[in-house]
Amino acid sequence: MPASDIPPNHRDDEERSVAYGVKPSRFVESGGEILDAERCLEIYRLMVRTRALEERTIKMSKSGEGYFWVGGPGEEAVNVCLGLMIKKGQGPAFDYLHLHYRNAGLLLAMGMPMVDHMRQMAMTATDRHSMGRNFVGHYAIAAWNVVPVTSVIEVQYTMAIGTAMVQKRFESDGVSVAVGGDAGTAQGDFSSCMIWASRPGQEVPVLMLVTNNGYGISTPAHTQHSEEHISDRATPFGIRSDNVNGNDPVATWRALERAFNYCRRSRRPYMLEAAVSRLHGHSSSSGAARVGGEPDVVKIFEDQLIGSGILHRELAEMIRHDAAEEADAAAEQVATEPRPLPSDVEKHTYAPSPVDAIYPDDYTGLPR
Amino acid sequence: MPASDIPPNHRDDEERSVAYGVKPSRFVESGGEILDAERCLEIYRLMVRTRALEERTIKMSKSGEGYFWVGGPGEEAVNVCLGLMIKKGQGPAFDYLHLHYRNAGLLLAMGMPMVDHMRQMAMTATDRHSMGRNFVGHYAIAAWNVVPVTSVIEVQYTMAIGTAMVQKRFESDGVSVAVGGDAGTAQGDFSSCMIWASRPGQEVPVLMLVTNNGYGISTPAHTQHSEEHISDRATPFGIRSDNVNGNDPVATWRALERAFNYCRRSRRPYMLEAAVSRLHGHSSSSGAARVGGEPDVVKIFEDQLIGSGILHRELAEMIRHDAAEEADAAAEQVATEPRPLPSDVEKHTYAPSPVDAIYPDDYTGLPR
Amino acid sequence: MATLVQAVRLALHYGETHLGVTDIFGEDVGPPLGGVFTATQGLKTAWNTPLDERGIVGAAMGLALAGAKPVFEIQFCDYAFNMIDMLKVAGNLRWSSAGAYEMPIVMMVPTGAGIRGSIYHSHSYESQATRLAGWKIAMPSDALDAYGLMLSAIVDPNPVMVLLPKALLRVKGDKLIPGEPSDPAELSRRIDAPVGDRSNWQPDWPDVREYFVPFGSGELMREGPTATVLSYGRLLPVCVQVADELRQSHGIECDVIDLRSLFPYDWPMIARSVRKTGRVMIVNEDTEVTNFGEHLLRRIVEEHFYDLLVRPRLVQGKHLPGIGLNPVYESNSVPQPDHIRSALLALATDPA
Amino acid sequence: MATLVQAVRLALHYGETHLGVTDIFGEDVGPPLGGVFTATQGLKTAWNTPLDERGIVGAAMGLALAGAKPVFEIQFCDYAFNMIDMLKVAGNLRWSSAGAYEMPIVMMVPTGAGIRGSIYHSHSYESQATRLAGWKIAMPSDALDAYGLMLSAIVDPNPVMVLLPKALLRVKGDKLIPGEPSDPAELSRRIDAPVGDRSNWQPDWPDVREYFVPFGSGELMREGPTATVLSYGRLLPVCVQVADELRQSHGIECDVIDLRSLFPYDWPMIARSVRKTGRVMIVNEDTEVTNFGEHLLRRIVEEHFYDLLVRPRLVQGKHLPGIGLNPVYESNSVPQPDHIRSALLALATDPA
Ligand SMILES: Cc1ncc(C[n+]2csc(CCOP(=O)(O)OP(=O)(O)O)c2C)c(N)n1
Ligand SMILES: Cc1ncc(C[n+]2csc(CCOP(=O)(O)OP(=O)(O)O)c2C)c(N)n1
Ligand SMILES: [Mg+2]
Ligand SMILES: [Mg+2]
Repeated sequence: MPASDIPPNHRDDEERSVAYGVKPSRFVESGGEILDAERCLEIYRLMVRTRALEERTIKMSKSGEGYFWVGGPGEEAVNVCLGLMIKKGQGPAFDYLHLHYRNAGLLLAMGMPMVDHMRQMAMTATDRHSMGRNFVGHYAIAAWNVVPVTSVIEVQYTMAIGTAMVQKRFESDGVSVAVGGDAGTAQGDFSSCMIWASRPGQEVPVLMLVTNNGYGISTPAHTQHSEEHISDRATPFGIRSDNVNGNDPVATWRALERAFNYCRRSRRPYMLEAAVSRLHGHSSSSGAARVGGEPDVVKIFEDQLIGSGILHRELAEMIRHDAAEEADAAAEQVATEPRPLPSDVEKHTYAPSPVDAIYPDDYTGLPR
Repeated sequence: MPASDIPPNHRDDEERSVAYGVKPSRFVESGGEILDAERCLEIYRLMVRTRALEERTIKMSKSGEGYFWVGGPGEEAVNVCLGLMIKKGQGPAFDYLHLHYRNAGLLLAMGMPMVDHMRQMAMTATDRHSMGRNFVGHYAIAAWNVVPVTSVIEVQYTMAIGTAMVQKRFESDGVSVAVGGDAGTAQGDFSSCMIWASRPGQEVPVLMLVTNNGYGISTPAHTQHSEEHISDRATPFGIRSDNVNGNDPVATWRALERAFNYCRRSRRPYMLEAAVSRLHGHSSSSGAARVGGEPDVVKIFEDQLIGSGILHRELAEMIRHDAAEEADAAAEQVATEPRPLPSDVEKHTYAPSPVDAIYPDDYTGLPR
Repeated sequence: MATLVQAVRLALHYGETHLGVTDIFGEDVGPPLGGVFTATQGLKTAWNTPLDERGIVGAAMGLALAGAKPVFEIQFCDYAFNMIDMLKVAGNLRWSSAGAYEMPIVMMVPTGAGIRGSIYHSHSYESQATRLAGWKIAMPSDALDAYGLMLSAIVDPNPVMVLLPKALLRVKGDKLIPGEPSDPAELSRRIDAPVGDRSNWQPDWPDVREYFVPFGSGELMREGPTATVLSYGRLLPVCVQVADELRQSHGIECDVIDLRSLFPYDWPMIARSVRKTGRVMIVNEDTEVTNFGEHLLRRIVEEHFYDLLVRPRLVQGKHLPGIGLNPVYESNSVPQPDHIRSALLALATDPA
Repeated sequence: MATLVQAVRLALHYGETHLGVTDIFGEDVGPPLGGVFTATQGLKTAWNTPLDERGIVGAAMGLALAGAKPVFEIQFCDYAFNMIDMLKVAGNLRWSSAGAYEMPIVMMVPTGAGIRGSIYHSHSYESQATRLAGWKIAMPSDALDAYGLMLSAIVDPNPVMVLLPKALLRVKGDKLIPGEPSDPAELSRRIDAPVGDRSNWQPDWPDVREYFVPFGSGELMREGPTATVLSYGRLLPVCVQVADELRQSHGIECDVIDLRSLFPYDWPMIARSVRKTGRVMIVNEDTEVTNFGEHLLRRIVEEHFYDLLVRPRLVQGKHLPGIGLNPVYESNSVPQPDHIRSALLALATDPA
């Protein structure tokens, strides 16, 4: 499609595409939005890699290479699009990420190698996120402002207030992104985030992202929640909000783009709710088998791209194959890496302190 | 004003007045609402008694007859109107009251003698609410479903869910009324109440009442809260809500009446926010002196009643005088009542239990 | 024989059919799941809540205030630290109101390590729980006790917390619950929900009967003159096993007391044993600073100091921020059979 | 001399001018009030929060993660039980992330009884706090220590909680803070906000200087061969007074140790004294089941059992749901000077 064929209301997209260094020759239209082909392919490739990573990790939970699995098959579009928009770096000039446990795609899109994920699954000493201490997907990367994921549902929303305060002071365009599920919004912390982020004259750039998969473990959302959209809860606080079909990567990209643009420019909060699928149940505790009846965003996007002539079936096949190989290689690599030792148990409890007579360095057991 | 002079849109009021056994000869109009004269006088008298009780209690906190004072001067209209609407009794067929610490007027309107309030202030053994254990205004009356007031801000909203569930099951028209301040709505419990009370198909009759005095201790609401009306927070949950000027007893009466009617009939939640004054600061900790610049609802209503010819200045004087005497007499009475003894310290910790080998009756110190 | 979690389920069934339980609720407690550990499968009054522990406790308190009899589950005790203020209110409400109201709520909550639960499915809770004045705290170590303690929790008109040792939930008991079919396969067929679609499944409850383990009554699991071992919950069977081994290997015979009820605890049983043996070891897996075992030690030292022949031992979890997922963490921060064995041997053989 | 609360304020001033404190916040912490106990009057980085303790802790953690240096107040420790999960996260975040992040937050919180605070302004918190692995816990008993501990809390890159004894906040110290004007009236004129309108008031800060009380260092308040008294916070001055009285009346001389830092505690100082005296008494006002004093006793019994000449004593608050408003409640549930005196006399005179 030559540039002149672009409908006028998509012109800004063209400009953006040029800025991305993409020749704006092809676009995908979906959900009333449009996105250029190269970006779509990039997203697709990352989504496929994410899916391969998740599937290989699930396999590890069954083979004994690891124990517990939890992750985000079905949430690839939101995660990958988000990851590609992150202003990546350390400190308040960059975005902070307050995540939960379904964000592998986000990290892959930011550039995390698969092996970093696999090490946590395999509980190796080399696991950069937790030294084999935490469940898989509980990331912590200081260089990218990925603050440690904790299993406690929803506390990330309260921490995001603090990082966003510092970002606002620094007059950067950094945003604090907090991600959580739908059921978790019943915790008071979700409400705390709205109240604090919208204090009059003290608004802070928190992007509250709710991935609504319709369940909290076994409990259907519609049995516990009367809100038509969770994102409607933002309105009384004057917080702008939107909701999007997370199974539509194009629409998701655009919705996230608007959310980030708003937060970066206005230095105010924004809430986005994305409807997503949960393709393997809650976690390995419920078997982690593939469930039926849920739309599969990777398949949907693949069909869309093939249908619009951007992707060839063979290329898709190759991308999937490469991703699976990459995941296998990463799993294989970590299998032989060192495990933590008994002497590691107390490590990293305390940072060294000049004013501690007992623990000037790290923790060493009860005072003696 | 003869009945035929009543504007047509107030006809239902006439009917209601007849039901109350009041001859609908005179009315007060205010805030676009109308209320019959006898009801107004009843409310006025109770408001004056409440104010007298509060003022005498404040005096006790300064004279050493008691220690700490907290209460509701400025909130008399809301409290008294509420108290007159309560379906009073024990068990789920009646209303449950989940209060905070500014509700003397409510209890007086329900018929509590002043001396019951004074005993708690004087920390007597005869204090029916807490045996001299709790701060004044921390009521507990099982016969009237007044559940024990706790100083912990906002937990009453979560307990109201439970009593309302039982009320709904009993198919009574009982309502669970939860009352709290504006600042307290920042606690997650306020949000919990909305979520739980509006569960689809499981809605329960909780009347969430927020008395907005514009402050939490020293902190102005407008510095911490972006909501135009706190009651707007109900909307995303499909909870009906309203807000009213709590310094207008007529409007307050009507707003509460609508709220109760809705809860009693629909068996669903409702949120009402009342703007009120805080006439003596937060508590005796901040001196409890009368502060300037806040409208005084008792004075406003008195002027209104006098202005409309319902009340004579002399009668008002007399009502105030009687109320002060009543409060003095109650304070005097409790001064000589017995105080709790050292042997009372452990009493009422445990209810007797048939399955407890150590504490078959009450608590008696560590197991021996 | 029933597993511990089946025993809890049977107790809840008995509770809702004979003891007036009106509501059994919590996250994923109702259909379809019936609890992440299956404790509430097939119960007629079980229902799901929003993901909100504060709401759960508050709702329970309100239900109790209005005359209902609620039993609620907190999914893991690891998630029971955001509402301790409310547990405190539940514990003080009767006292604060000078007896105006009672607070007959039951909280049940899986606790402890041993299921490869990583940092947030391995916490212990007894040290936290025993600080809650006004509450009674129980912790069974086998199925029959779980049944009897749950029934006591239900009939007691005070707030009662039953700590369920996660790692023992699937362990079968060695005594039948009154009315339990003697064939465990039959029991399972009748009360365990099938895998897959359960929408038409109905349990076929056996006719279990009343059986109470009163609060404040421990159980003497093993008897012997040499030493006293105090424990409960997950590590109790380990203590019993270690005691049996030492009898075999060294001819050392010890009292092993299963506290069962942590507050109130069976002080007469403890005191009797300590007077007899003069050697005491307390074993639990909670972290060791301000640990409930330290309270028991204090009572013993304060009242039986001169009865003690040798220094008493506490075997507890390490004071650490968490229990990591790699097994090296748990085996080096939570007491293992080896630690317990060597501590007991040392205790028994210390020169007096 | 400065009062304890003035010392805290001076420390915060020093912190925000010299040690990089960026935010001092909490309910009513900013203008106009400057804290319900005036601890934060006139500070340039003090601000008010919504009435939301969970938000306060979360915001502090976020600020710290982004490189700020926050000090937050929880208005009363009685209201610090709805976010213990978050305190746990703050304590385990460095460990969980294998050192990826630090968590340099300071929590200060008034604790304990003694101000006629009734059920919800009389709780103690040390038994709760010392269970938080990854945290350091301090509790001053006088103004200079408050200053020195606050400064240490600020420079320490780990989460630190400073428990402020409510009842001592207005008590004047007997040692000058470095740089403090020697005339207390002058100090008050310069740093205490006037009653009434304060909108134009500015403090005139004295030029206070660096002074650290390191964590893990106790202070030997009195010295003597007969017995060891371990205490901290509100009851420490009572212990000192009782020890002085007993020296006067009975010629009994005791070590009185002010722990100051509850975790880590000064084990070398404790062990030295216990070895010397063989008689130990631990005094605090927290409730007595699973009490931090019981931990100290456990350490002593475990490591110095054979050094103990007589049975050790714990003097603690009663296990009760609350402390009632009528003074009869507090005087019969929290240790009083009389209890402490008779316990110490008995300890010192017990036949060995
Ligand atoms: C405070 C807390 N309570 C309970 C849990 C146990 N839990 C883990 S995930 C989960 C469901 C979360 O549902 P949702 O927020 O919708 O996220 P999803 O898993 O569906 O993405 C629960 C109850 C927890 N981790 N934290
Ligand atoms: C959980 C909790 N945090 C803090 C406090 C201390 N406190 C008592 S009253 C109050 C302010 C309440 O303000 P608001 O909710 O507006 O009610 P008001 O007193 O103005 O009627 C605070 C912070 C408390 N009682 N409970
Ligand atoms: Mg979900
Ligand atoms: Mg207010």
